[in-house]
Amino acid sequence: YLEDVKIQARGQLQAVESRYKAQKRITQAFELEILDLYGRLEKDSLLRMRKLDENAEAAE
Amino acid sequence: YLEDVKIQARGQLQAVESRYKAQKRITQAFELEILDLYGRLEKDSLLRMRKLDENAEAAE
Amino acid sequence: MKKWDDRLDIEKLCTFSQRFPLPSMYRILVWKVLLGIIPPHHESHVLVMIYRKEQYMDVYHALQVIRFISDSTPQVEVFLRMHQLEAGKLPRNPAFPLEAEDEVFLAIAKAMEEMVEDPIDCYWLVNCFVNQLHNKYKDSLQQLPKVLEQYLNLEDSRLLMHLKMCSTMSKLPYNLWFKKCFAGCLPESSLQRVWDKVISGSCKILVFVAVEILLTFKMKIMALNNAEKITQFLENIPQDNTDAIIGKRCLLKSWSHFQNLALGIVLSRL
Repeated sequence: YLEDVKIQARGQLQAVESRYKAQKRITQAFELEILDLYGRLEKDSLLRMRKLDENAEAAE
Repeated sequence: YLEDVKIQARGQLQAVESRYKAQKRITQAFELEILDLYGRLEKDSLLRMRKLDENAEAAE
Repeated sequence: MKKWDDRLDIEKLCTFSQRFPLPSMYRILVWKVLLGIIPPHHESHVLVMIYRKEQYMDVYHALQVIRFISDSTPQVEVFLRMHQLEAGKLPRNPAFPLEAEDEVFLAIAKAMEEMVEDPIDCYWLVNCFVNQLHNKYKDSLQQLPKVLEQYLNLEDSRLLMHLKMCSTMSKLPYNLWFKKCFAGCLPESSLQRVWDKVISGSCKILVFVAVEILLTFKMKIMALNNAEKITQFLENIPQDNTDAIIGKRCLLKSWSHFQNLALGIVLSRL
């Protein structure tokens, strides 16, 4: 009977554990997406700054 | 004794559950961040298009 | 053969903490058990702390990814953001102004940071302590100003009269005393002894300490006749005196006396 309780407890623990791992994989995928978006935003703002520089030069 | 084993199992289960819940909150926060970043990227590209239009008009 | 009898008796721990200051070498362990950070079984402590550490790292890393914190963010602010994220209350932008409850969190975190060296232990203690104040004590904390008035009336009605005459009773530093549990107001050793009681199940100790402060500085308070001045003085009481307030005399003898009085007040309301 005691063995039963222990097996049941282990089963519950493993179930939550695997839910955690699944959730963590989602988080990791989202993290890559965020890094990518930040990269694109930064590239955009670099481009814009370069444009501004060029315009300024052209105006001179 | 059996009660003891159950209490101990519950203690462990609570910790794993809380770790899972935190991971879920992280996913939510990442989702919002991704939406926000897409919004910023779109605003940026709109701005750039408007700039191009203005330049084109000025050139005419 | 595994040992199954190595379980801490929560009830006994609470009774002990209500009556005596915890020995400092056991304090963090006992707080962690009482706040539910680790279970009462010694055997599970290592495993459960591994989970707690992983959760800490997960949340910490997530905040770095969304650029809410950086390497230069002060630890207490990191804790606040972690707490907000876990509660689903992270603001849209780190530049948003802080709410009143965030200030309470920061004050408690600052005080805890000085008592607890390990950042993971510290975060969990602050987080669970604040959650306990929000969940378990929410209603009682709102009652405390009223209980304070009743208790002060029993202890020193002249002082109460004076405070009422200057309309100070509604302006006492209740936020500092009751919401922040004296964080930033009492020196560390006193604060630990007060928090022993709060963590082990009694927020009435906060009224008791507040009244002791009022009684200790009675002469000074009687000499002031305007609410702002009194409040300002009470928010910045000289710290060298306060260790004595929370000293043995008060917490051992008068505290049980107070518990009886408080019980009387509660019973008389029924």
